[in-house]
Amino acid sequence: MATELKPGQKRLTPGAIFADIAIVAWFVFALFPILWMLLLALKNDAQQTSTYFAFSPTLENFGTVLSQRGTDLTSVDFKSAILMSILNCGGAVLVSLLIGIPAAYAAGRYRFKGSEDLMFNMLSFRFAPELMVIVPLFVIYTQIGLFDTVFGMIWVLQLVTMPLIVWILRSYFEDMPEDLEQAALLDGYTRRKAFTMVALPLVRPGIAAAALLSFIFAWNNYVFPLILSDTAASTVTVAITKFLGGGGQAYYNLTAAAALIGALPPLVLALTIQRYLVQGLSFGAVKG
Amino acid sequence: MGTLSLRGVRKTYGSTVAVDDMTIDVGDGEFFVILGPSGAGKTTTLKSIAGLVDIDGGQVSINGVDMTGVEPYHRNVAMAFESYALYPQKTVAQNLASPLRSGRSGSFSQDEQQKRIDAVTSTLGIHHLQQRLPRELSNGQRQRTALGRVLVRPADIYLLDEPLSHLDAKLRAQMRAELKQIAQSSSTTTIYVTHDYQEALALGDRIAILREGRFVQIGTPEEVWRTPVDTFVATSLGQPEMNLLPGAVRGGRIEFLGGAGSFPAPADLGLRDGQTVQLGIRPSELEIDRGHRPGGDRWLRLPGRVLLAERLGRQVELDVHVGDGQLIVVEDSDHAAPEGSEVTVQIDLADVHVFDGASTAADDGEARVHRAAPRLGSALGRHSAPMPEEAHQ
Amino acid sequence: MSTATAQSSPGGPGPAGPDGPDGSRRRGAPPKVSDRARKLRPYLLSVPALVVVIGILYPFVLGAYYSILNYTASNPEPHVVWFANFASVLKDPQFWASVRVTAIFAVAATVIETVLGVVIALLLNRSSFVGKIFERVLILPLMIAPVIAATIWKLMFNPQFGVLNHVFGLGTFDWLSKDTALASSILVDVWIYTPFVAILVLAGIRSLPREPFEASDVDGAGWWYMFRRLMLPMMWPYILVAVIFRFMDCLKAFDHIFVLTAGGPGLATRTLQIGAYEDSIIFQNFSRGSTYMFLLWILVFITAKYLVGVLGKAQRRAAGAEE
Amino acid sequence: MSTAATIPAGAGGHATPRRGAGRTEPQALTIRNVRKVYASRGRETFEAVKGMDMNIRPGELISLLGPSGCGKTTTLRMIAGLETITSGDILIGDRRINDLPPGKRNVGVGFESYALYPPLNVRENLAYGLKARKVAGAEAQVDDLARRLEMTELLDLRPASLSSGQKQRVALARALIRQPPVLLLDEPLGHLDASARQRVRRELKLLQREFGYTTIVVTHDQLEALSLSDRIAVMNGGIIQQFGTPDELFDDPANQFVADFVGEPGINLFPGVVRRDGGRVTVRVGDDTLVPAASTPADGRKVVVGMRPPDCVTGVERGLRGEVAVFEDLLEYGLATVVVPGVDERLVVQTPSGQAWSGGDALTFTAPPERVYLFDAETGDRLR
Repeated sequence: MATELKPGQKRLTPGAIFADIAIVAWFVFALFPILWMLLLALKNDAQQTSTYFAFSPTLENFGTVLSQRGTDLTSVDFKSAILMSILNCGGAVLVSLLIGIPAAYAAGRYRFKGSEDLMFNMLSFRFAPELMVIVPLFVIYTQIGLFDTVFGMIWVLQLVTMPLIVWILRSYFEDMPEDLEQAALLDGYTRRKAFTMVALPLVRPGIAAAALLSFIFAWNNYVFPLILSDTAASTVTVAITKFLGGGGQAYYNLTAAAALIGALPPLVLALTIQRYLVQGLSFGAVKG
Repeated sequence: MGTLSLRGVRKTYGSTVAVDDMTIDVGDGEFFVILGPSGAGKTTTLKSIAGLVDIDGGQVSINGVDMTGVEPYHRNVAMAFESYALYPQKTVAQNLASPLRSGRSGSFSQDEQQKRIDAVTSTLGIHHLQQRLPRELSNGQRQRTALGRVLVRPADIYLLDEPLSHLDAKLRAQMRAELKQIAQSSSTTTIYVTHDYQEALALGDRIAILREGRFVQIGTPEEVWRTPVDTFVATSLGQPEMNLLPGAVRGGRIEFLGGAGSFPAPADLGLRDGQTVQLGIRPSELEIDRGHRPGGDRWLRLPGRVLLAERLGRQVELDVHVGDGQLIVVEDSDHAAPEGSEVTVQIDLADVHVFDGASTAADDGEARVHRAAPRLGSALGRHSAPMPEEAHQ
Repeated sequence: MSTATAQSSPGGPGPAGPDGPDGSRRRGAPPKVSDRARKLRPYLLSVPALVVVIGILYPFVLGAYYSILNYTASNPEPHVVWFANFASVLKDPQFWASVRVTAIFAVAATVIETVLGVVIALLLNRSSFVGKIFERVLILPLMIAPVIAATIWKLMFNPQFGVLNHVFGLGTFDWLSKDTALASSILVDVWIYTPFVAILVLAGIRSLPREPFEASDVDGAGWWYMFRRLMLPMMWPYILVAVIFRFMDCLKAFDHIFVLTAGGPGLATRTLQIGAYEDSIIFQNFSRGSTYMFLLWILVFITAKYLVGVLGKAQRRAAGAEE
Repeated sequence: MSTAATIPAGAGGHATPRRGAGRTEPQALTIRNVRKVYASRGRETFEAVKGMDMNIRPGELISLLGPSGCGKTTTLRMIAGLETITSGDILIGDRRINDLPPGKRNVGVGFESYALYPPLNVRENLAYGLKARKVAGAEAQVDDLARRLEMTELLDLRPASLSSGQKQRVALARALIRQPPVLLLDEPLGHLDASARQRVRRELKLLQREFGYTTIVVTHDQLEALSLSDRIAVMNGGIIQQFGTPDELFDDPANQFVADFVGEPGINLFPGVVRRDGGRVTVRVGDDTLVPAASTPADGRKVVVGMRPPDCVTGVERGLRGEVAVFEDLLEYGLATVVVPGVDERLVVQTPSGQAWSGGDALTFTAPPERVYLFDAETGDRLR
């Protein structure tokens, strides 16, 4: 029998049934579009405009989307878009980790002049209207040839990945007792050794969570690739919108299949780091 | 093996002064205890010595070498942290091996390492836990592991930060004795920080009482116990705390408890008529008169009524109402007076401490004494300590 | 673990190296690190991040500079016009339409998501069997790219083939018409971001201490009284954090609205960011677009300052400190 | 400030409760064969409380004493209604309260962590329960109680700005405000430092005397239980080991657990073998012999001997002979850790103030026969 009473939980639950119905209602609303995307992705060309739930499912669409045939039909090279997304986002996360970990450590460990300014700057990136930066970047990129390149995308995606990584890791470093590294110093190890031997292993889960979460956000980003890339470095999110926006015939089933493929990596990653999500989503403002 | 000297060490955090004007010399092989309530600056003191915090002023020297600006790993000191600070991903044995493997506390072969680890873990009773991870240990076992990481290595100075605080009472008493035995057989200079006066008395060659970042008194256990320089030191040692009773000099006598008690003001204390004083009386030194009546002026006798009698094991703590105040008296449980009974409480005047009358306002029980009143001497006028600087107003 | 490797090379760089070849401790003056070198440490660690910050700040400042130029693709040699852009933008009814759309969108979406999110969090906190099953998938809409979410919804909104009209029997109801597009955009925003509020608030509720609520039970307080007097003030900081994030993001909403309606029909869903996009990217009037963004940035900045102040107050209150 | 000093001397002495008009009479609390079993799927069932019986008289102050996990807090929470009762009955007076929600049981609870309502100030904290039930004149009652407990100046403060001592008193006041016939306090002195603990302990005791509530205190601190309680229930493993007055517990422990748990410095426990020589009973310990109290176990029986350090007498002819390993001078008394040949355990002997020993000194000690306790080596039960 469950005897633990959580805050706000009532011993007697007179409205329990109503509450359960309300929850179910929300989840019908929340999950239906995803379900519908799945159904649509399994329909063949003839059924794609039907709104019935009963049909003969096919996996063909996924293959089509990723093949040359899909590119011919929809004029979207989805396979390349996936590759570019992986390159852009993976690269951006790696760069952010290399640069962000030392900064997060400095901000979490030392109280130094300007550390709060640095952190606030990072946070303001999160809330700055992207276009404020993109318009000048668009001009700069076209001038110096970074437009539509992986390097250009990695650079601009720092706006997404860096603040997240620095803020999450700072709170990890702050929470980690200073005593541990100090003990290593007294054991006779240098500061660098104390960091790699003691601090780094302890924040490894934080690094993993921050990296995955920032990867998700970079993956889901739309404005940057939309404006700062064309075809060579364009990503999944841009590609998906082209399925419907193209001049020719719209392939709803292919669109849904592409959307499903594009949504899958974030969903899988999110479920693996669910424990750390809250902290990441709120930049450490709410501890999960 | 090593000597330590602090010269005017000062450390501030923002506007808070954690440690101020701290000066001590600790001799080679000495067991030096720093006793103080939480927040007094004990840990900061240790970390200043270790080089883990950068001090704002003064000088730390180890073996006569100035250590300003020297990194912790070059100071050859070992420290047990109150938080244990065990490496969570390493086993007990690996934790203990860590200082031996860094190469800075000497070079040890694999065999020598294991021998040292075995010896220390056996002494501390954690030999069977060597392969456990810290998270698989109880708090007491963690604390002993942290202590082990210090004892396993040679060092100039051991710094121990409340190393027994997380043990239960029984184990604490056992470990205290254990530690004393280790200290007696080892010759490593040790700075030991605690808030437990019994640990200080039992272990310290000398005790320094720390209050708000400053040493109030430094002396042998006997000295700080018999001749506390002020009410802060007096109430820091002993449980239940020393009774502090306000009194005043009238016509050459010190009167207190609303006139229920009085005795001649000792001549050598130089008290003025009308001057207020505070009397300090240890509960354990008071006794209930059971017909044994020591004669002469040496004894102070106070009639009162027992308000509460609380059993404390073999002893009973009596709350005795005397005059307009109360006295805590600790008596053997076999001789305790029942609640409500009329008794006479008595004490040797030599054991009554006279403090200056400055008020000692205690709030609801957090920071107990706001202003410590300096000790003037004992009620017999003898055994008075050399007057400390602060005692002169 | 291998002890052989642990044994080797304990030292760091330079003078901090191991003492003597035999490992015995070297007597005499140990190496010192100057005060300045100590103070410099955190800055050295932060240098790379600082470079990135500057790298991002540069275009930002440049953007602000654009807003006082007359810079367009057809005028590549601009000169300073000072506040002419601001004057023209502030006089432009299109701009004010965008402000109105942005404000309605941001307020409506934030309010709906907050209320719904808090209710869902409270319901899930009851830890019923049903709730436990669903809690794991609560996150899903939030993790799907807004663009993809909008694409799905666009398919469902389709007047002819859309599943919504079919299921609800709405015939050929146009979800994205002039009158309905904004509401539909809000609906999609609610679908994506309500879980965000719910997750944050749920984590907040679960981090609350249990004892005050037990004390409330012992005191015989009813649920509503307990909620009003105790629970709501205690979870208010978490709600506020969610509100801040949501409101600020709503102010610069772009992705899903752009995919759903591209700002149309007409000006129906032309938020400030979409307006800026049109001006600077489509019409290549960089200065005008930057002016839009500069004004939006000021709006975001002021709102942020205010909300963070409110948050601080709420946190102190919830923690039981004096005001 | 000390409440103790302000309570009239008449309050001491006997447990005669003084109550104002309209105060609830203290009531008896009966716990009848109460069990608590935690069972959840996928985990082993755990019986936290195994058939507990207790009759608590009106106005009595009882302590539940035991190590963590012994079931004492669970018991308290069952009485408060914060845990369900697996089986058995709990009665306040004659009323069975098993199925009442906590708010209807009319008990006051002081939580270990104080559990003050953080967003509310002290006044609102105290009035919370009254206002939730729409009791008229809540404000006046709060003011009244605050005056009595000398905390009027705290009323407008919020919990975070109170010291732990003040929090403790506010928590107590909140438990008292509805004048419940039964008061339940979980580790009421747990977060206070040694000096405050002493003062609050005395206040608590005098207050309880004055108000006369039937009070149950949960504590793991044996000293606290001994000094505070009329009677103590020592618990271990969900079972009451002994229920008696502080004197009974200390001087006449029912088993090895109680003897070991109560008393500081802790009791020496070491193995021995009973020798009966006609009417004379002795215990063989190592190479030496001890004379136990008037207990009469069978010859050759293996026992555990218990001897409290403060009961040890040194400077005797016959007794246990050993060598001092460590001597700690605590000035009020000394503690010698002694190694006795043939005994694995190191024994602790309390020596009078002024005596000094050093390592290697030979020491002979014993205890008065009535203070030598014998326990069954297998079960730990006291042998009488």
